[in-house]
Amino acid sequence: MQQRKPTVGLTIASDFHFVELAEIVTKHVAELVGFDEDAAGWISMAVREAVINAIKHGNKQDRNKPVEIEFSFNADTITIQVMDRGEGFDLADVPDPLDPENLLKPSGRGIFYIRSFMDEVHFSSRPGGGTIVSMVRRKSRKEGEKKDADH
Amino acid sequence: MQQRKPTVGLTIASDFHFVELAEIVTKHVAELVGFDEDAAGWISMAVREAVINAIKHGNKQDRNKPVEIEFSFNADTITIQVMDRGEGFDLADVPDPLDPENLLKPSGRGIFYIRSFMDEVHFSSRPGGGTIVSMVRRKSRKEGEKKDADH
Amino acid sequence: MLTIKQRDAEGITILDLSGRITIGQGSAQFRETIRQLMEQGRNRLLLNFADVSYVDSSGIGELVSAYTTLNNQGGQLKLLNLPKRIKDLLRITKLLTVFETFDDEAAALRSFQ
Amino acid sequence: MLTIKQRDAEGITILDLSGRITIGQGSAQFRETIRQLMEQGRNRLLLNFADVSYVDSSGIGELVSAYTTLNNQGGQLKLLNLPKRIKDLLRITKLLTVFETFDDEAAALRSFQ
Ligand SMILES: Nc1ncnc2c1ncn2[C@@H]1O[C@H](COP(=O)(O)OP(=O)(O)O)[C@@H](O)[C@H]1O
Ligand SMILES: Nc1ncnc2c1ncn2[C@@H]1O[C@H](COP(=O)(O)OP(=O)(O)O)[C@@H](O)[C@H]1O
Repeated sequence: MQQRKPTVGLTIASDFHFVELAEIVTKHVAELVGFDEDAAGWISMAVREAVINAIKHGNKQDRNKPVEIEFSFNADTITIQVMDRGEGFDLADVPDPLDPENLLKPSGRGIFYIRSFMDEVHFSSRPGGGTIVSMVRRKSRKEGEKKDADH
Repeated sequence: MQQRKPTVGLTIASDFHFVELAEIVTKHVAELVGFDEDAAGWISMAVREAVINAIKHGNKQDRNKPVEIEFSFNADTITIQVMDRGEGFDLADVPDPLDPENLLKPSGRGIFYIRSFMDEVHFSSRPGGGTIVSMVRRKSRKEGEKKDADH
Repeated sequence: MLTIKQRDAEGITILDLSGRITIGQGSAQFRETIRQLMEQGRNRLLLNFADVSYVDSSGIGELVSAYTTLNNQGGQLKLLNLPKRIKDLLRITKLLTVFETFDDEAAALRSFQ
Repeated sequence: MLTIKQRDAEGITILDLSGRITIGQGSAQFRETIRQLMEQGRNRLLLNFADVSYVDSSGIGELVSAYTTLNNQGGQLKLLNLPKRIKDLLRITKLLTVFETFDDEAAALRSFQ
């Protein structure tokens, strides 16, 4: 997919106080590039979860470590990257929250939500250390396509 | 004045579509660090004017040139820097909008507004080219202190 | 910001929630309210979500915690007036099969005991 | 977003403005509306700012332009119901001495002739 270079970037210190800012910025940018309010709401929830993970698991709430969020888009898609300075992790170690034995665990749903709200999600390592969560959502996605898949 | 390093940064492409985003982010951050809604509104208007200038006069609406906005704060102050990649300018060349002969000009009020809404404003050159507008507002400012000065 | 108003209906505690149950203040306040109610022996709870605008995975986690803690102590937790988006969040994580949910307060109250 | 509704009161055109007069869409739309009215020979204008939430330096510039263009052609532009913040913007740039402003529509209309 051809992507323009990022046109909006937001950097925050690793403090949960800034999570809502990331959410507001995402919603605004998504609506600006043509997503409807409902879609923009889901996209901002995905970014919110990724940012919480970056602050909590990645940067371990070290306020001196930034979380960077980059937005780029073309006619049909918005791509958002959330980057931390943590130690990374192995997706294979992440338990499936839909597994009956995990269903009533109080945590472990963030990545699952991110995947549900977005059309493509990639996790990679940041050169120099840290995790990059790269998320794509298409305007052409049929609403409910993914999030109703598990009825 | 002792300032922490920036805790929030916003980068936008030089496109007027993103001016409102800068305004929203500024208002949110100012309220987050303890300014009341009214003060946050004035601060966001100052940043708005600085960002418009950075896009228009600095980067000349070249979408490939970023405008960077950095927020830092301590107990009493918020400091906001707006940086462009333009050619800079000489403050001495900027006409006084209160001069009777300029009063009915359609433009030329941006910098004056920035100075009115903030407690300290400095213009400097960015290493590598461009302008840095550095603006400070104090929580301890008496409301109306500056903006009513010209009754 | 989360606001929680408490009502009593024939021994069942109804919590009218309003605002956001999200990481930080909202989740913490929700958790603390449930803890206090359980301390008072109030373990039949109906949570009214009509005015809840936003729940994130942290808030969903608090809901699940409250549910299991209450269940383990012979109590009950049921949900009223779930907005569509929050219902979606529960559905995709298969929690809609776990929680009893209602759109009618009277019916919800009758369902206890 | 700026919305402009037009009313007519004994030959005076009242524009009920609602939203933001800021760089980009708001300023452009304001300018275009004034241009069209002048083309139609409607040059006695009362601008109702009651529902204007925001004006930036670009919007103030459009106001000044409209004022001078109308004045030059024998017209009049007056302002009604300025919110405090917008009044402040005009005051600190000494424009409050230039514009005639009113808080009462009837009084504003009577002032034209
Ligand atoms: N940015 C990150 N850096 C390091 N580890 C992460 C990151 N994001 C997620 N993880 C790991 O993946 C696990 C699952 O994350 P998630 O599904 O969001 O649930 P939760 O955050 O509630 O545990 C986390 O517990 C953590 O171990
Ligand atoms: N970031 C900037 N880069 C270059 N020139 C600038 C910048 N900001 C302001 N200027 C110069 O200062 C002048 C006055 O700016 P301002 O008071 O905001 O009014 P206006 O933008 O309406 O002209 C501008 O016309 C421009 O020449």
